Amino acid sequence: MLALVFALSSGIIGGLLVAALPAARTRLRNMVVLFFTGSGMICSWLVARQVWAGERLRFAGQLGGLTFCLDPDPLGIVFGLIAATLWFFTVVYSLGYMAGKAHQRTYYAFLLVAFSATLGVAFSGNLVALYLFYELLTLTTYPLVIQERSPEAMQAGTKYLLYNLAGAAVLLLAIVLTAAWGGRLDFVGGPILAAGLKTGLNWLLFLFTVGFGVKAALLPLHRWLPAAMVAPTPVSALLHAVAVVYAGVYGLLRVVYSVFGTTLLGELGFAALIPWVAAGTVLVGIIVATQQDILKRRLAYQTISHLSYILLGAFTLHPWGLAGAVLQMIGYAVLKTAFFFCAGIIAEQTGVTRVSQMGGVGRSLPKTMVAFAVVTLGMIGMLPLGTFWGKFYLMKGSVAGGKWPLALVLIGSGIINAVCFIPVVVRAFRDENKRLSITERGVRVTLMLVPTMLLVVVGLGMGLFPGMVWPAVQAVVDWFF
Amino acid sequence: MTTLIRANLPVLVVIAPLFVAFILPPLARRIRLVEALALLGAVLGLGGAGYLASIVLTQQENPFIYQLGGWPAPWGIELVAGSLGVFFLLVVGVSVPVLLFAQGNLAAEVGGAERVTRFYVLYLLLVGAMAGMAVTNDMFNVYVLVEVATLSCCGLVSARRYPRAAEAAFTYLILATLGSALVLGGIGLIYLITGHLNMGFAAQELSRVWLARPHVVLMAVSLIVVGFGVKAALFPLHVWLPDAHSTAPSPASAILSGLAVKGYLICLVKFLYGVFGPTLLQEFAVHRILTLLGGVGIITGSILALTQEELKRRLAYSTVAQVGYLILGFGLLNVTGLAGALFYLASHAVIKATLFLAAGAMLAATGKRNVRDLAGVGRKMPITMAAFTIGSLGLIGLPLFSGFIGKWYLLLGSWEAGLILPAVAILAGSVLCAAYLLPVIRAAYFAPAPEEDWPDPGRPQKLALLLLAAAVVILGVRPGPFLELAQKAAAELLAFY
Amino acid sequence: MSGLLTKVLINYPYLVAVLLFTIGTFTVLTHPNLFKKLLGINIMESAIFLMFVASGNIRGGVAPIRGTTNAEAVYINPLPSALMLTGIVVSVSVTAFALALIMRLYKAYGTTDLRRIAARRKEVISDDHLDQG
Amino acid sequence: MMLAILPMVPLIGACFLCSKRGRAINGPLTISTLLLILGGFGLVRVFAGQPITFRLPLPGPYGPTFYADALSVLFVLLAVFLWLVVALYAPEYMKREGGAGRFALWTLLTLSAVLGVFLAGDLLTLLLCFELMTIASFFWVIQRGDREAIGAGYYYLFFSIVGGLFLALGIVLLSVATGGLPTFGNSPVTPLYPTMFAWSVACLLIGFGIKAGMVPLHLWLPRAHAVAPTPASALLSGLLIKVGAYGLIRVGAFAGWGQTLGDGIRWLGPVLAFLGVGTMLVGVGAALLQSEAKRLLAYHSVSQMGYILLGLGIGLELGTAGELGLLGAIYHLFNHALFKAALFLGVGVIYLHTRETNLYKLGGLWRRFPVTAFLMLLAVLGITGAPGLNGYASKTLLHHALSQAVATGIPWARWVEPLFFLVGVGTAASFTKLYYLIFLGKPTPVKTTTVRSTRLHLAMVLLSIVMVGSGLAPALFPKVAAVPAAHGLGMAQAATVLGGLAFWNFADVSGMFLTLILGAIVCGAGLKWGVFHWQAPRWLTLEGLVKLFIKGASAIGRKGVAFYRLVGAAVGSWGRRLSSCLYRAFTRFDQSRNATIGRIRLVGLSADAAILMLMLTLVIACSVLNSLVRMF
Repeated sequence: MLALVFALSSGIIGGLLVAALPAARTRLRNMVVLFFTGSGMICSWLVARQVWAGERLRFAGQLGGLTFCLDPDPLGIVFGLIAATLWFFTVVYSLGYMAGKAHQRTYYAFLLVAFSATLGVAFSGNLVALYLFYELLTLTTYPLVIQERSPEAMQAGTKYLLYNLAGAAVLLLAIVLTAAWGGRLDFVGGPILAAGLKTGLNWLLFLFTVGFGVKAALLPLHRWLPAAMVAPTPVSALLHAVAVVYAGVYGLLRVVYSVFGTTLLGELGFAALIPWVAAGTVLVGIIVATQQDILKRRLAYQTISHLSYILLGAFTLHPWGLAGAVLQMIGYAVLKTAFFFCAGIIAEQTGVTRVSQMGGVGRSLPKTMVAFAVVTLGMIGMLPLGTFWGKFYLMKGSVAGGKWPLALVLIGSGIINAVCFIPVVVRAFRDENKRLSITERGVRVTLMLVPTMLLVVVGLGMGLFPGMVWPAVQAVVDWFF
Repeated sequence: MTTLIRANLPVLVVIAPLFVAFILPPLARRIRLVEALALLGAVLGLGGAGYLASIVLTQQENPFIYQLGGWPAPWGIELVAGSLGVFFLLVVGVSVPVLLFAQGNLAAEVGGAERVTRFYVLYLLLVGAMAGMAVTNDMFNVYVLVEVATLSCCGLVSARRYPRAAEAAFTYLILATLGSALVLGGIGLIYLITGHLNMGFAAQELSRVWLARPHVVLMAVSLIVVGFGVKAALFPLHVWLPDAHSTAPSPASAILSGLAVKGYLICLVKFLYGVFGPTLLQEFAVHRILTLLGGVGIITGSILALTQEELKRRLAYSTVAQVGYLILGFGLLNVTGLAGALFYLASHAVIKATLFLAAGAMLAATGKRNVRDLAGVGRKMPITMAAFTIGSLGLIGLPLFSGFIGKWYLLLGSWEAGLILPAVAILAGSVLCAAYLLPVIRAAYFAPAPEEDWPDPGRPQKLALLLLAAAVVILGVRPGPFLELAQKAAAELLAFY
Repeated sequence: MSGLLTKVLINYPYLVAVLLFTIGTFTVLTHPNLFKKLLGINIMESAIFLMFVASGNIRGGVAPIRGTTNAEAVYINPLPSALMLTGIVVSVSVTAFALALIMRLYKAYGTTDLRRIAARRKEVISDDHLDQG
Repeated sequence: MMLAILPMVPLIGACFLCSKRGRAINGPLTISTLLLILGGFGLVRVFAGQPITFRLPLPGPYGPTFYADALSVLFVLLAVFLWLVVALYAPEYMKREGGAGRFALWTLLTLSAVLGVFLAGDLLTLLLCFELMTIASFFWVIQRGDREAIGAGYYYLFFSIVGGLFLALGIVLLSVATGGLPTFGNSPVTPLYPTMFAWSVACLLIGFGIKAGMVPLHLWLPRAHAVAPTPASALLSGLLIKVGAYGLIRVGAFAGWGQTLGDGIRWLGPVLAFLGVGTMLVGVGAALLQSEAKRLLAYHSVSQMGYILLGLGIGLELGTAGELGLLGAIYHLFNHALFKAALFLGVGVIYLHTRETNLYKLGGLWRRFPVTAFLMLLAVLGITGAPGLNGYASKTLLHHALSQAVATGIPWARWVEPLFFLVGVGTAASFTKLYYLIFLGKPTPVKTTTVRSTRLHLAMVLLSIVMVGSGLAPALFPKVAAVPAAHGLGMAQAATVLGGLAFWNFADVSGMFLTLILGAIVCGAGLKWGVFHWQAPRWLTLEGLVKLFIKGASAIGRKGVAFYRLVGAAVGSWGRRLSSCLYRAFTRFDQSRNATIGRIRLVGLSADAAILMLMLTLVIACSVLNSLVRMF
């Protein structure tokens, strides 16, 4: 219990502490940031261990007549651990990336507070808490999006806020309806709406899909995501490829398994439609990505595509689909973060932000580009990388769930991924003569490179040894089926 | 002594501010004393309200009926402190922090020390009238109190020596008097067919006679809705509000937007539910009109707020939008919706007071009216801006802040009423609210600050801001008696439905 | 037909009240002059007072003063009249306050015509930025 | 344990190579020798019919399984042998080409992956190693680093990735269809859902077919094999495409060798056979038209894979009597690896001396390179199926299988037989052309450089020894290796069937000679009339069609993206326009305070009041209407 409380509060405490420190005390601030993210991560792992051991850590309170409770279950644990662990990596990377940049104090303060918000989303035990942290996450990440303070960044930030707040508004309506129909909002004790079929449930599902779909960048609601790429790379890496967007995805997983339940969803017409929307998003996202020249935008559209993998898996309503979704969550998070990290290193070291300028990067930054290449393979879904297992189980789930064309969509997406990123890698290694000047070396570069490499190694390890994460996946599947 | 106070509590609550208001003018020279006395008057009122609330909440006496002069009901005038009354009496407590805030640089705001006393007198009159509206059970008393409130509001609006303020006050006065005339007409019609001015008796009589003279009743309903609508800035009748609320001195804006408008709304609720009754409303489809007007008001008010450059005007339009929520809730005709609207009323009173006071503090420190010019103010005036931020988040309806709970029950209510469009309007209003308030916060925190030095306001003002901000959070996390009272009041108002 | 006419004729005070109310409203709406607007308001209020007072009247009734009439006499209802006294007081105070405001506006703009005020609003505001007037 | 260690050995070697200390010694040579010894001693016992399995005891959904039966070990030994040969050959060659260190590294990594593929005990492990092999060998293809190499590399990589993805899909379907992923060695499987099983087999067929160069999925092959450095080409053509065939044999095992195929997948045999015939024809036809030696060889790889596919197809179709097909296929796999490697190496020698691979620019070189010419002659004879060399043996076996199919009364087999003969003629013709143009014919003025070719020749001699040995004793290899492999796959009768077969009968030998002679005639005629210079129009070639398709697809994709952008921009601009409209409307509403109704001018406040009155009227009208409606 203490671990849970501390895991949640470490971000906020750290954030306030950072905000209180004078802006000039960089070293002290870095220590504080590292300490609090680290301790948050450790506490999350402790929480995870307790939950896997079968303990229930319920922490309920009142929020104006509504129960507000934290009650991590295996699914939340998976999301929480992804966030907490990657947060630590990102913070280390940030220490390198942000060194010498403006507005560092704001950056770290909000990064830490957003950490708490994300863990809150992960560990929330009912819809009210989920909604609270979901909103909080939007607001605390806004300053990170506009970190550059350029007009472009400001515009992107506004877009980000409006999309997400509008989504949250729709979500609120959905939650209210759930409360009215289901009579309770807690996740424990089976699906909330399991009682029976009602006429408005399709609409309710629609509202939930729109509400969470904004953050999960489901197709017509995705436009904030590429725009938000003006943020510093660590933010793009963690928040817009993993934490924030995963909050949406996680929400939808909750909707499927904790609000509606698979039996009920199986009878809803709209639920049968969503996998196809997700499939469309998978394809359109990656096809649009192939046409982007700015590397980060390309990654962003690819994010859109890959997030829908998870949704697709969730809506197969099959245990294997769920396992695939969870595996994809884990594997993709690790690799995508590394992917962005690579892009960040390239941009910082050589100033190259466009695919068309990539020639010669491979010669100048061999380690980074090797990491990039490995991650590319993972994005395609090739075997020695962790993402393969996600894809594998997703396909398995969709075939077993009777929706075999979805498996073909996943295959097609893999092929287009290859078309999208392999030329980048090849181009980077090709121009032998061109050698870009590297701006600097030293500690800063090491700080950026080490987390990247570690993540790639983790991705490889997951591919070769999926048993590494399997207990977590197993726990989720057992929890819901 | 204690028993005396307890026995006369409803009237004391009303009398205390009024009494202080009357003894202030001779003391005009001694500003300190005036300030202290004014605060005392408001605090006494609040204290009485708290005591009353505790009596009512613990069911020692609910409703607490007080017969003025000892005359029993149909002939005498009654004060009834039921759940609704006590609830609004507590909301009137917002006047205390606003008064505290006023103690800072009111003289500069209203243009001269000699006007300060006048301001306090008007202020306390307004507070007294509000308290009176909360507890009165007599229709003609309502009219008188409304007029008192209107006049003091106009006085407060015109407190600045500034021609636009006078213009706004005149506009307000004309329209408000028009409204009062309509209300009086409505009361007259009710009296005509029922022969009673006491709300309870009139209601009983009405339920018997309305079938015989439906058109008269209809006329009365229309007159009263429109009359109070004008005063409470119900959507298309809001035209006076932006000018009046944005040109008034900041504490006055806070109390006008936060409280005065709510007083009229409480009167409207009393008439609609206490006199006509839900059945009649449904018969005439008034509730649908209210919901419609509320919804349109939310959207239009919010968009209008979005188009404003001037911060106080933006807040004033936001009030129009928020009144829309309340009206919408009144029209839902179910306990949840009505309770939500009432709670939202309290929440908005606190939030809007916070916002206006913070805006006033910023205006006083920077002299800048427009949102765009307030760049960087967040770093220079941290406490003010923190209060503003909390208020904004509350108004947007984030959980942890009071607005969320109100919206939650309103949404539930609209679901119970089987209506989806009000829910959509409520949520669209939230998003639009974010769209017009967050740019202020963005400019304040994330835009480069100019060189000038803008200090935070003085200690009482800071205290007031912090109190109000704390109230926003406390109402959001532990709404306790407020929510309970709102729910009880709603249940009582809809008891026979 | 004649029944309706009779009904209308009997209730003439109400008719007059409605007429007065309309006149008042029309005046408020159409006259740009602030004084005339105020007068319109007053007329409106008078209409309401008339309605109230008329409602208390009973044909052939006498003033309800104890001791001057016999017990069986029909009293008129004194309550509306008493209430209207309060109403008139309120109305007077409103008028007074409005007049004060008109004075201030006249001082600032040099006119009581709303159209001209609207025209001059800009220059006057540019004179005094905030409330130093 | 042994099984898991074997693939690791090259990996360790690669690490050693990376750490700079290994530069002095020939890493691949050492490693492959080591492996040959290790594998030889460690794995030979499986030929006795005792497969070895090993499962890494990992928790979770996947623990790699390793499995070695006679088939795997056959391939493992073949692979290691070829690597040994190439390792002998490569240093000299790569010295000229540049990038020897890189090449050695990728060679080792590929070896590791290839061993993994052959020793894998389940499809997932196989897929893992398959992907690794793709990645490692990709670097062979782009070794040269120029435009053409990169282009070919793309082709190679994309096709392989697609293949890998289809394999994954096939595995998924298989695991769903059978309710758990079947391992090798306990085949055939009994599917729960026959249709899904059929689909899974189809996916696996596509996946392995891409690797095997099966028409129409062969497009990557000629390009990739032609641009890779010659030692790499030898391995690519000699061994890597065999991985596809190996996979197909394993898939066949799931369907069931030696028994009638179950419902739903009865099509597998004929389809494989048709694809095989198509592959043979397309490969040989395209090979005839090539002027570039390595491309010609590469197309022949396609064509020879066709033989193997045909053999597999017949084997499956004949079911219980399909031993000959399977044996022929395995035997041909083995032989093709040998002679194709030898051919590539020979062409490499010529290239090393002359820097030229265009046939028409070479000629009369036998005088200058007699040893090479002799060794090449052996290889050419081998591939054309001249009696006395290894090609003859396996082709005869396949031919017998075909005849058996005809005899059994399988309708399509009758049509296949003449085609089989035709392809034989084509093969003979194109190799006559190759040999004639390089070694015979008019000497052309080609500059030659002196290269120490002892090691190069040694490598070729090694291959030739095996080839000749196998050719002279044609029944030896099947008896020693292929029959146990077939046994392991479930063909219990293989030994008996093989025993009843005479390789040296008159009909076969004369048929082969006829083929060779006809081939030579065709070649002569072709050279005389310049038929070989014919360039097929783009739309006729598969490659052209595929390019057109890709162009079309990418054009559609671009159009789609343009449409997406258009929609996005339109929505954006409409949104902006709408919002600015709203903004203007609302600001006007905020300020407008004058209005006229008829002749009455409303100023300022009056306009507001008018709105108010209108409102009142509205409310009243509404209510009256409402109550009227209620009354009536």
